[in-house]
Amino acid sequence: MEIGVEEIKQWLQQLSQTLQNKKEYLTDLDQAIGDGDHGLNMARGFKEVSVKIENTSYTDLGLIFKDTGMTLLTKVGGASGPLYGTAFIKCATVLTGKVTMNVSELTDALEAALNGIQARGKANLFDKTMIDVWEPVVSYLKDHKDSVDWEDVMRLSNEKMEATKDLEAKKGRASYLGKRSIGFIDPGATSSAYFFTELSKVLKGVSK
Amino acid sequence: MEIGVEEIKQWLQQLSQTLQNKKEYLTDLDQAIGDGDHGLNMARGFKEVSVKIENTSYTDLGLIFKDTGMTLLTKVGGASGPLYGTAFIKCATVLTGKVTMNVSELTDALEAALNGIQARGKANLFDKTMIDVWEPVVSYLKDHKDSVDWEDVMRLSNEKMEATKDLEAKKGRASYLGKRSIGFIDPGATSSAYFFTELSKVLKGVSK
Amino acid sequence: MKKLINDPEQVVQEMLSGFVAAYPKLVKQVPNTSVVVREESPVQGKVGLVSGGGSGHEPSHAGFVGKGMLDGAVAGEVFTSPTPDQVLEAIKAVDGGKGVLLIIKNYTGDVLNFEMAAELAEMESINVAKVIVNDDVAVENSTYTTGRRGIAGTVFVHKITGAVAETGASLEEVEAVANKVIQNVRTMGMALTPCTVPAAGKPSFTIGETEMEIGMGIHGEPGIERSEIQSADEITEALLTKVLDDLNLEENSEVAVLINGLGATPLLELYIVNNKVSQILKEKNIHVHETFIGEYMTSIEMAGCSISLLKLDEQLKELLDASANTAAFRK
Amino acid sequence: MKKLINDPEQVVQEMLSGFVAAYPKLVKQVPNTSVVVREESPVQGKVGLVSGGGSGHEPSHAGFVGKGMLDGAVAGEVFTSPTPDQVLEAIKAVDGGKGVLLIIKNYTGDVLNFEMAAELAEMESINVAKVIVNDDVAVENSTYTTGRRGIAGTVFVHKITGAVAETGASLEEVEAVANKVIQNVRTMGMALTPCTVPAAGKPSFTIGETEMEIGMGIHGEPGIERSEIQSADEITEALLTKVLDDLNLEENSEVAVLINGLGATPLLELYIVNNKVSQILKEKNIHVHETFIGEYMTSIEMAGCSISLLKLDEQLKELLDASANTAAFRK
Ligand SMILES: Nc1ncnc2c1ncn2[C@@H]1O[C@H](COP(=O)(O)OP(=O)(O)O)[C@@H](O)[C@H]1O
Ligand SMILES: Nc1ncnc2c1ncn2[C@@H]1O[C@H](COP(=O)(O)OP(=O)(O)O)[C@@H](O)[C@H]1O
Ligand SMILES: [Mg+2]
Ligand SMILES: [Mg+2]
Ligand SMILES: [Mg+2]
Ligand SMILES: [Mg+2]
Repeated sequence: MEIGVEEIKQWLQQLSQTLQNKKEYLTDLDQAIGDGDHGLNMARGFKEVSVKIENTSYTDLGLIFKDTGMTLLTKVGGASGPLYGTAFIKCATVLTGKVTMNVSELTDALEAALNGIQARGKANLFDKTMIDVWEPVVSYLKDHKDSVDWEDVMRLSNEKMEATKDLEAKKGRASYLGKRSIGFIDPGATSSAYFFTELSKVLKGVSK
Repeated sequence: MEIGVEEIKQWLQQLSQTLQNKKEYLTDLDQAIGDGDHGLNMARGFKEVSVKIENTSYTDLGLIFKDTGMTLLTKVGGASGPLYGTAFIKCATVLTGKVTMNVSELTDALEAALNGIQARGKANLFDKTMIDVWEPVVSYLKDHKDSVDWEDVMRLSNEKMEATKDLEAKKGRASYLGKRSIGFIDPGATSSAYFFTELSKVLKGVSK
Repeated sequence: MKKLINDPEQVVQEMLSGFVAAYPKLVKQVPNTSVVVREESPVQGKVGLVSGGGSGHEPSHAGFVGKGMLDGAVAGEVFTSPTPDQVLEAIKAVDGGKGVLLIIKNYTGDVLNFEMAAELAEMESINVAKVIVNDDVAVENSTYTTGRRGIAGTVFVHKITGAVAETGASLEEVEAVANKVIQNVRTMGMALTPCTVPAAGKPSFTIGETEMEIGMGIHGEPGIERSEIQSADEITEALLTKVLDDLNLEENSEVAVLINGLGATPLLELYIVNNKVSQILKEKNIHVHETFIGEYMTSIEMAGCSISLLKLDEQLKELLDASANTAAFRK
Repeated sequence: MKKLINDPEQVVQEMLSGFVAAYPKLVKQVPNTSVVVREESPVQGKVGLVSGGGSGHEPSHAGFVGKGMLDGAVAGEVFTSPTPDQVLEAIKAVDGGKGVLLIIKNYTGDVLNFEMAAELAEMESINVAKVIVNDDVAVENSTYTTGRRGIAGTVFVHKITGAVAETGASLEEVEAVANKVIQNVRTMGMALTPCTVPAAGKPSFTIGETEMEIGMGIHGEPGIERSEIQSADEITEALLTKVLDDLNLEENSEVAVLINGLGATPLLELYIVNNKVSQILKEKNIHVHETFIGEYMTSIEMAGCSISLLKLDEQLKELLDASANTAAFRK
């Protein structure tokens, strides 16, 4: 399976579309345990990404990831801006110079992204952040490099997103609520689930 | 008919009671076209009056009116404080030295009060103020010195109070509303109607 | 009614105590009164300035007591003019031998109570003069009615009159400057929400989610007109136009601008209002000498604002620029 | 949602334009950014101070830009930390050769974005130091969590750090003073009502007519606890006790007090709060050097307040008393 710029563009456009559609829902989630801007932040950032990549033709995978990362970094703000921005930029450093990649290379990129998020945000598993989706998904990809079932990835990211509901937040704004954060799904975990779900939707259609 | 300190005390106590009971209603009237304090102002002032006269024994009618006027002047504030305060003080100047009075003397006192209110507030008839009750009631008393029907006084003060509803305010806070002041009863006219109604209730019981 | 208060009957006294406790270097309370005066009162050889009115307009009026502005402020119950005896206490506490000027906002209650106090003071041989502020262009002016209200523009009267009094000017001179400011200041306000007098316990009026009141005073009374809410730019243009029409400014005039919040309006919104104000004035070639934005004359917790313009000449400019040191106004 | 705004997406830019238009003698905007800096920036030979964060906290942070306080303020979207490129613009605009100190409130977003900006600035050979304010005692402090938030006490950091920077102190010295303030300031807040992010269009939470949130931040997030509303005295005592417990003040300590409104709280209520604060401190023999009451760090149009205490020594007192000239803080 070879993944090229077209697939990445398609993924990012679908992800952007989903984030526009879910803007209010993500904001509702963030109002419950945060400051109510996650939907606005993600929608604003990915709208810019969408315009940027729409109007640029790429031959280098590294460049489309870098542009996306830089756009998020300069347009999103909040906690999610530097974290998603870093994620894409870290992917870019792994993918730079590549016209296409296979699942194994994609996994390396996503692992670098996860490490970047963790280095910046210092969150651990079960701190009720986007890490709670990223970590298990990247683990799965590492374990199944040759046999990834994208339906499984979707299911997994969704499950792990749902599972943040029972956690007490230790990082990010929700941590200020202490035990009151329990019972609500984490907004960043939710946008991360969209990230992997839209990626899976695109990649499962790619013929081997 | 001789009216003494006992009757005046009874009247002021009943008036005070009525104003405590109507505090919210007067405030509602004042919220519609003013600043919503008339009920609070009158209730506060007459509560003090009630305590003051309860604990003082008077032989001079002038003194009970003066104490009432000074108490209102220093405890009510707003437009109604100086106006009612002036009214009672003007009565006092007419009644000073008297142990009892007849209806004619009372009428003289109330006329002096009305003139005092007008000198201070410069309102004319139909400006939608307490004058709209005071003026016709004092006229009636002047016309019927020997034959006052206190039921008529009650009816009249009530009618004239009601009639302020159709007027556009020219004086006081309600004047700022212009035509929007039409359709609401004037709060000061209402407290003035209580003034005359409670007075009538007491005096109609006084044997000739 | 959601308020940070204790007993609704005690709000004024507790508020004054809390205020005086906060600014002991600036002010003191005349014992057993609702009067706040400058810490060093009476200032000898200076005309004393007294203002006041009902409470609920904080920081007015005690917030403007201090060097370069007021000598004394009298607080009535919420939205209720203070009584003559209280005003008299203020007059006596600030009289430094040069007489006292009363700065009164044009409300029947304020005028009557301050007038009676002035009469009482004259009986005690204190020289008293009065000026009546009526800057609100929402209300038609007429000799047959109460006339225009005094609202936020009053703050300019306090500032400039305070500055001239500080120079040692006579009572007549100080009164003349106060009247000059009054003649040159205009204000118009609006509101998005009502306010609640603590002792009344319920809002002054009800208003729909998409409605606003235009021509708002500062006592929770309804405005002169209710309409559908508009954009900040449209509202600003409407208010400012009314003010400009009445002030008759020539091109190249100089003005001071006051964008006043009514109590619950975020500064964020007031800055947005000023964005449009400054654009319009620039287009009209009216020069802004200084802009003041914030809460100066409030209506308890009302959401809304007023826009005031003061036309300046060299004298007024210099007096506006003079130093002042009060809790709510520092220069 | 009732607001004096135009397009919800434009509130930050319009607010900044309106702000800069109001105070042209104090500040200027770095073109095409959401950065406001001192009019005379960069000030040569002085450490530059940059703070900022999401918008919605007005007058923070642009309101504190000026002589004696901040050199630059960066505004993000409402409640959203500004992006690193914007912070970098501020750093570059205020660097006068002695380095730049970033005053960051402890939120993941603020910390990450300012940190990245610092990294970018270092790449451009600008010497950058950072301090992180975490005055909110509502939140338990722990190395395993994000830790305490930075809220209204930050204003003391701006004031005092600004004063020491004005003396020509080195970046290390300025940083040390900033950290000293941070170690000595504590805050606790509460709210009666939520607030509405303009672009979200609905309140941050719902709350009953008789309920309040205790342990409130400044971003419309729920507090740490919801309870039945109490009297101002009870609420004040609860907040102040938490602050005092954490600050460990001995008798005869000197403090500065900040009673901060969250946006829609009338000054009348804040004065009532201070009435109780001053009583409690007097009982405990804690001396109040100065009290500040008003809106310093708001949460759009939230009704509520916070109480901050800053423990003072001679150095901090002198720096607190030093002159400052900004839109929202003048000494
Ligand atoms: N330290 C962290 N590490 C990883 N993710 C984090 C961290 N802090 C916050 N997040 C994620 O960011 C999300 C919030 O993003 P957003 O609302 O856009 O920013 P902010 O919290 O600054 O308002 C949270 O739901 C959480 O998933
Ligand atoms: N100039 C005036 N002459 C006579 N009565 C007046 C005048 N102005 C106001 N009033 C009366 O005072 C009443 C309002 O009193 P109140 O609410 O206690 O004072 P305020 O208007 O100062 O809040 C009005 O309803 C009106 O009857
Ligand atoms: Mg958020
Ligand atoms: Mg009234
Ligand atoms: Mg009143
Ligand atoms: Mg945010």
